Amino acid sequence: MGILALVLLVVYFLPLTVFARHILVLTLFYAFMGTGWNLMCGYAGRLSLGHAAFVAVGAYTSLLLFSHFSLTPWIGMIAGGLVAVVVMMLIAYPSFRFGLIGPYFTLASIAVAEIVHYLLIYGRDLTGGSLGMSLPYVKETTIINSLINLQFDGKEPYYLVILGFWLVGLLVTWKMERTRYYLEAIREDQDAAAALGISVNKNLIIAACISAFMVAIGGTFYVQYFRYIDPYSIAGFTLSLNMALVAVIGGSGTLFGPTIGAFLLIPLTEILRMTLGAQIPGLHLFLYGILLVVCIIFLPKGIASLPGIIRAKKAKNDQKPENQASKGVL
Amino acid sequence: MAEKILAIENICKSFGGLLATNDVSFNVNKGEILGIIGPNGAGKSTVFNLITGFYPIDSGSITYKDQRIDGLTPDKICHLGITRTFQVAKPFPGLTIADNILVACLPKAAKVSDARAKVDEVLKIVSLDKKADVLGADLTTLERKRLELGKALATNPEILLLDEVMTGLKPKEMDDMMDLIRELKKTKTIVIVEHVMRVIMNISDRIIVLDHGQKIAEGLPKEIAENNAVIEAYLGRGAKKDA
Amino acid sequence: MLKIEKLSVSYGDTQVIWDVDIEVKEGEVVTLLGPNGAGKTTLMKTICGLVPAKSGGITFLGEDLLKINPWDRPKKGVVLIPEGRKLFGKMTVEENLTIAAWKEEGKKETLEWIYDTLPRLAERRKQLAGTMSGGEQQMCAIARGIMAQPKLLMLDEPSLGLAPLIVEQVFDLIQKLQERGITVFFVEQFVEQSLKIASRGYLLEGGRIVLHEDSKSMLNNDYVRQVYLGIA
Amino acid sequence: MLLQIIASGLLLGGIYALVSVGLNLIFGVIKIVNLAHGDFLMMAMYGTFFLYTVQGINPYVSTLIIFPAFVLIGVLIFRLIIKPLLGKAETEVNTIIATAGLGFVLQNLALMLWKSDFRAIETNLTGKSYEFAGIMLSAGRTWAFVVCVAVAVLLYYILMKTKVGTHVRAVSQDTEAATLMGINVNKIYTLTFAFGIALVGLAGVILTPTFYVYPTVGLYFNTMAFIIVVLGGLGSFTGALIGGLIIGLIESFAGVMASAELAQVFSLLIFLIILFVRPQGIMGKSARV
Amino acid sequence: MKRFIGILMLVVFMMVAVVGCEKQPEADGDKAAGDIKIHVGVIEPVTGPQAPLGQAEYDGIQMAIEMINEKGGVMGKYPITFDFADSQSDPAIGASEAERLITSKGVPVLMGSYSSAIAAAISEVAERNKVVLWEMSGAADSLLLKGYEWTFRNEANASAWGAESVEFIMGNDAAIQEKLGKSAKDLVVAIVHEDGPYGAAVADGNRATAKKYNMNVAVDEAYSAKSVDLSSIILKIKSANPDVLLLTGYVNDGILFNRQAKELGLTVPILITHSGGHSVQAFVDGVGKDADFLMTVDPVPCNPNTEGFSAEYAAIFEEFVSRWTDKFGVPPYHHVEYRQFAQTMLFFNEIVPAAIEASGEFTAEAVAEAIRNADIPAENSLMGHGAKFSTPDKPWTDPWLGNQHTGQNYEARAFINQYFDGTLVTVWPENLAKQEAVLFLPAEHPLARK
Repeated sequence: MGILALVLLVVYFLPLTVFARHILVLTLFYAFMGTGWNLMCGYAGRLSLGHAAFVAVGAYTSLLLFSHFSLTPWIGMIAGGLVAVVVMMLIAYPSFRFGLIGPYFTLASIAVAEIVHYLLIYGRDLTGGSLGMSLPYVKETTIINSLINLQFDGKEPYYLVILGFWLVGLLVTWKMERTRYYLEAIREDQDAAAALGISVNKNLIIAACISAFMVAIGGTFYVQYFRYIDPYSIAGFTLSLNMALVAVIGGSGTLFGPTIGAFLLIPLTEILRMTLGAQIPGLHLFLYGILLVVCIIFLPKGIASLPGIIRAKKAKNDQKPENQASKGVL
Repeated sequence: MAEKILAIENICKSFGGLLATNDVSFNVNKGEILGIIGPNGAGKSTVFNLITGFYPIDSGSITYKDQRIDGLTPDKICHLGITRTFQVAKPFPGLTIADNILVACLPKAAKVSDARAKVDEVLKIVSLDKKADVLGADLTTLERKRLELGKALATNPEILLLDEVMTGLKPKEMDDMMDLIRELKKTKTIVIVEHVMRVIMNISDRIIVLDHGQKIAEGLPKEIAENNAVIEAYLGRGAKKDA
Repeated sequence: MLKIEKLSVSYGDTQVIWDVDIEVKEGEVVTLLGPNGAGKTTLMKTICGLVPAKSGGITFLGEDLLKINPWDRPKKGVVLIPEGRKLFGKMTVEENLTIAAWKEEGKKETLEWIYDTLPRLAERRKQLAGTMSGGEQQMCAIARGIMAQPKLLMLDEPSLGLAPLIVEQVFDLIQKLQERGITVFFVEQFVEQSLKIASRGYLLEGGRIVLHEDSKSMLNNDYVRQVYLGIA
Repeated sequence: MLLQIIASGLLLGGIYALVSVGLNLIFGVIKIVNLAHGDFLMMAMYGTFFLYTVQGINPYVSTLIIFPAFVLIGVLIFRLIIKPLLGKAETEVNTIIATAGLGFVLQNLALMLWKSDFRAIETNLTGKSYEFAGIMLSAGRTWAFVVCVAVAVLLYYILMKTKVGTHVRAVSQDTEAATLMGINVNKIYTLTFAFGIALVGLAGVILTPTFYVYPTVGLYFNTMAFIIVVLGGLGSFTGALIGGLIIGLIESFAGVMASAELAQVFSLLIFLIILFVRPQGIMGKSARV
Repeated sequence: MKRFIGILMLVVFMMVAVVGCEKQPEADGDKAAGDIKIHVGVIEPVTGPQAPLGQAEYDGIQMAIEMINEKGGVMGKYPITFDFADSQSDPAIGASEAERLITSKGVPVLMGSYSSAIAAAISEVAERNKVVLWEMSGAADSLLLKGYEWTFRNEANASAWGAESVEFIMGNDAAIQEKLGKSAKDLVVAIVHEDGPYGAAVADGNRATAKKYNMNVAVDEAYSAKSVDLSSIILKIKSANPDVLLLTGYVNDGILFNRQAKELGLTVPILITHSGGHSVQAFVDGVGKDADFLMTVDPVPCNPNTEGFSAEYAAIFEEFVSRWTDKFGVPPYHHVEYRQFAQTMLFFNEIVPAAIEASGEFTAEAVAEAIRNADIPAENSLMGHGAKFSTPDKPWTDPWLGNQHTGQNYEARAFINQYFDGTLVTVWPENLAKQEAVLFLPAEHPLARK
């Protein structure tokens, strides 16, 4: 992880175009979101396709606090995270209590996100309805004020911020080693886990809450970075799906899976849109869809499982005289 | 008289209309091996499920060291010191054997590293040390049994509830297992549900016989072997259970 | 009739069946004994194609069974009544029975025979299979197998979880099958009872056949007596 | 007025039910979540549209073309995408992701082929209604309702009374036992998937005269279809019908009594509550998966 | 783990290589007049739910640029080039693409962007990067209430459309008195709108103006344009039995509303829709003859009397109609394509030349300055109204809601067009009207009150 952070810090100093930096920020953003998603949905195996609800709750909370009370987003994001945790508890507790698993949990999560989406539109007096809200633009002269308001003119500071978030996210996941093991055990066999003294509901709820908290913080970053949110983009199905996609394609239930997925998918979508989006409408998303399907069929455990597969292949090949090169796979 | 560590009093449990456990009472004494026998469907596993909190009891009480434990969740009961194995072994299929054991060590370990340190030791006890990196899903039934026992041991329980751990073992292995259980008896109390008569008669300090959800006999192995009700209900049907 | 040669089976990297040779002749009742985890169920499943073989061969009436799709094997006459019955719980008894009858010819007669032999099932023909008692379910499962008009009927622990009285009925039924001209190959826990109705027995331990004798000698075999009959 | 609200709600429910029947079949038997469900609906609507505008084929007649065509498409999709994913630990997640990808493919294929324009057709039923004791019944929706009931009855008959239907039910309950009984599970899965897709196709055909089509029209039916399937109970077609009708009524009443904007929130909340207290759905018999 | 990190690093560098290699845009520095390169960015949603109209808008923009370039470009000598980006109907992607056009393509001007939500997201980016956003279709008022310096809107804001319809009714007091036997201000009004930013803003205008005249607003309802059923709202309208229905929606819900209204037997004497859904070809295709006699309030006179334009613009209009008809088979008498064409034309024919003449360059600053100083007479704009823009120093306060708009063309107004034989014709105001308005739905219309 240290090496990784170092590499990404080096990238910071490379003379990149603004857009390349923008893609890096987006990539790290999704790597962070995927990591948050992964905690509950990957390790504990409760597939949520409604995590955008928590992103939205976090984003709107910190934005409302900022625009009405000029509260710094740093505190706002904590507040947003806490509100998201409360919302998560409302759904997670009954879900786990009533043992909702499999597609039922997924559908419940979609329903929750839809409800949040509709309520954001309906509460237009507070949230601006479907037009969304803009972040009040504070022109700052000092770095300190920029930092307090988490508003910068260039991309670089955002890059550092999201790099930090992502690192913290990874670190939190990494540090939660015990809980991770518990969650995996619960995913694999709930009864067996309980018999070993693992509190199923407690651990699930911990995972769900941290997960919600993390993506809610991501929501605040989203606000500060795009300076504009609306229910469609922040509580919509696309965002939920994207979080799941980076994690699943990368390898859900692994520490680096979501990051790997984000580093593959996000630049890819951007590049596809950049090169093909203006030519034939729809071609880029068409290809993206095909890629997803192919990826899932051939790497059902995600890209993170690739080294294992290669190793297994190699082990088999080593028994035979010819030794195949395994580098060409990526 | 030995010190009573677990008291089961008048527990009843029914599923739908079927009375799975009907007014069963017995005590477990500290440091003993208590055998529970009975034909298939007699309610042996149900008793385990009730003690460990997987099913709520309909009536009656379960007391462990002066503390009522009926109504507690399985994980809390495990924390108090009662761990069970499952008749149909439940490995975590997606985890390696080492991780399976690690997960079991964790709840009672202060640090993850402590738990990790304990894994090898447990693996050796159940002779799975050579399979540490194999996934739980890829085990044979026999290995699953061993893993099941290993996981239960890893929680370091005071009372160990073993549900048919002998099944599937060869005579030599059975002897080893019996030695192991006798060894465990030095530090733990063991309740064992078993089919293999040779084992149960050899190893148990006391035996309880269940039939159709009711306790029909209780006593020393010798007494049980001579008990008419037991012979009629269980042993006397011409065929003994193989394993 | 059924000939298994040098059969090996593995799950993933773990081999569970090692070079097993078994032969069942037409009209015979053969039992496969062994402790749990020995690979009995796996062997049964392999014969039916639910588990792929790693190496070796299975021929049935001279035909290579491994080349036939699992779902076509019943049509060749090989039918397994699986462990745990696996009835279609949300279907009626009659639906469960008729679903297996892939052949119209003889279907009615077989059904009548079943209802004659097992009057309980006739009474409950319209009841959902999942709501019956364990014994009734087991009878229904065997009956379902018979409906496929098999040449070779395999049973995996038909007595599992049944009350002793029912177990006897099950063994009675197995004997009746033989009278109907069905070859039977079954896995059992009740060693003594099994060997009484079977002509030959195989003992599977740790995925290998360790003993193969006719029933009488097996019953008198010291090892079997000691380990499986609890007679020292 | 009250009767009119009920009537409108029921007709809307009929449409919801019709759209969700195919999903119910696939979800109930193969136990996968097909996120591209609405996109198949969209493809069928385009098919109907072009058959009408280019060939002049009446939408109800084009069922005869769309239905078999969608059976073929269903077989193809199953073979190519679904089957490789089945029977693994990750099946559940991966089928969701794969069908989401398939959704992208279908939407954008439609976009590339037929442009993004809204397309709607006028038939002799469009905008017409039957008046019954002062209650106005939309002609198109009434027929959709009739078709929906007919499909539910027909499906019930097929599943309960025919050999294939029994096989489908057997497979949905226990694939292993079904194989042992000589049922080709793979074939039944293919058949179910194809038939499920074809039923979505049918729904698309029936919807076209009262609706409009554009590449992402399916998105709006997706969530609703899932809600109804779960609400009604897996594999229960009477359940799907009743679920659809309930949601239709809720939306109709909520729309008039409260606000049209909140109508969906109400149905989603009801859905969540049902999910918690009765996960097997209103009519379903099986418990949690 | 090490291998993972290796793979990750590889991917990072792969990505950096692909994206990072793009050249930094050359700064548009001081150049000789001949070197002026007119390069802009165009953002429209051509995929996703908003694609149907987004594509039509893009077509309108392309046609305007094509026509100008055929004449040698801006001022006859500077050909226009543009980079196009697809916002995928998603504000976040719109913002992201705007970012890309600005930073890696170096465009000083962005044009677009279809929906108000996407416009809001893009205007943020424009503001931060100090690039002009020439917004041609995001009509919601709130877009320009934030004091932004770099976003400009030439067309009327959405609430002005809503105000226009009520004013139009008030202006027809005599006819109403005659037909309905009550004065215009005693009419029972139903306001129904989709709940998006644009629908809500139009309804704000409806509501505020109706309130001004003390009208009786019996129904005031929002619905989601995604809805697959509008029967509950139609039943609500039906039971209120209004004299005037002011309807705002998109195409799909517009078609659905029409069909369900017919099915449920809704009738109303006066029906005024506010463009978006009703003033597009797809709507006519969808409802056929039912479109006839519907009035739509649009920010452009869709099929005006060209005597209101200068000779040059009258000719451009004629050419546009014939070209479009040749290319797409139907005339462009609908607001989406026309609006984009007219405003693109205005921008390159009036604004950009002024900028080049004033500062000798095509930069964001020059263009913004030209817009701020613009005073374009109505006859030189195909929009049918003149152009003068408010600025943060001199905001414009709209008379019905009292909001302060910056970057808004305060000369802008809305127009009323009406369908006759499937074609929209401008009926209001009089100087651009081609035909006289038919205020009450005639008996042959299915929604007419008998």
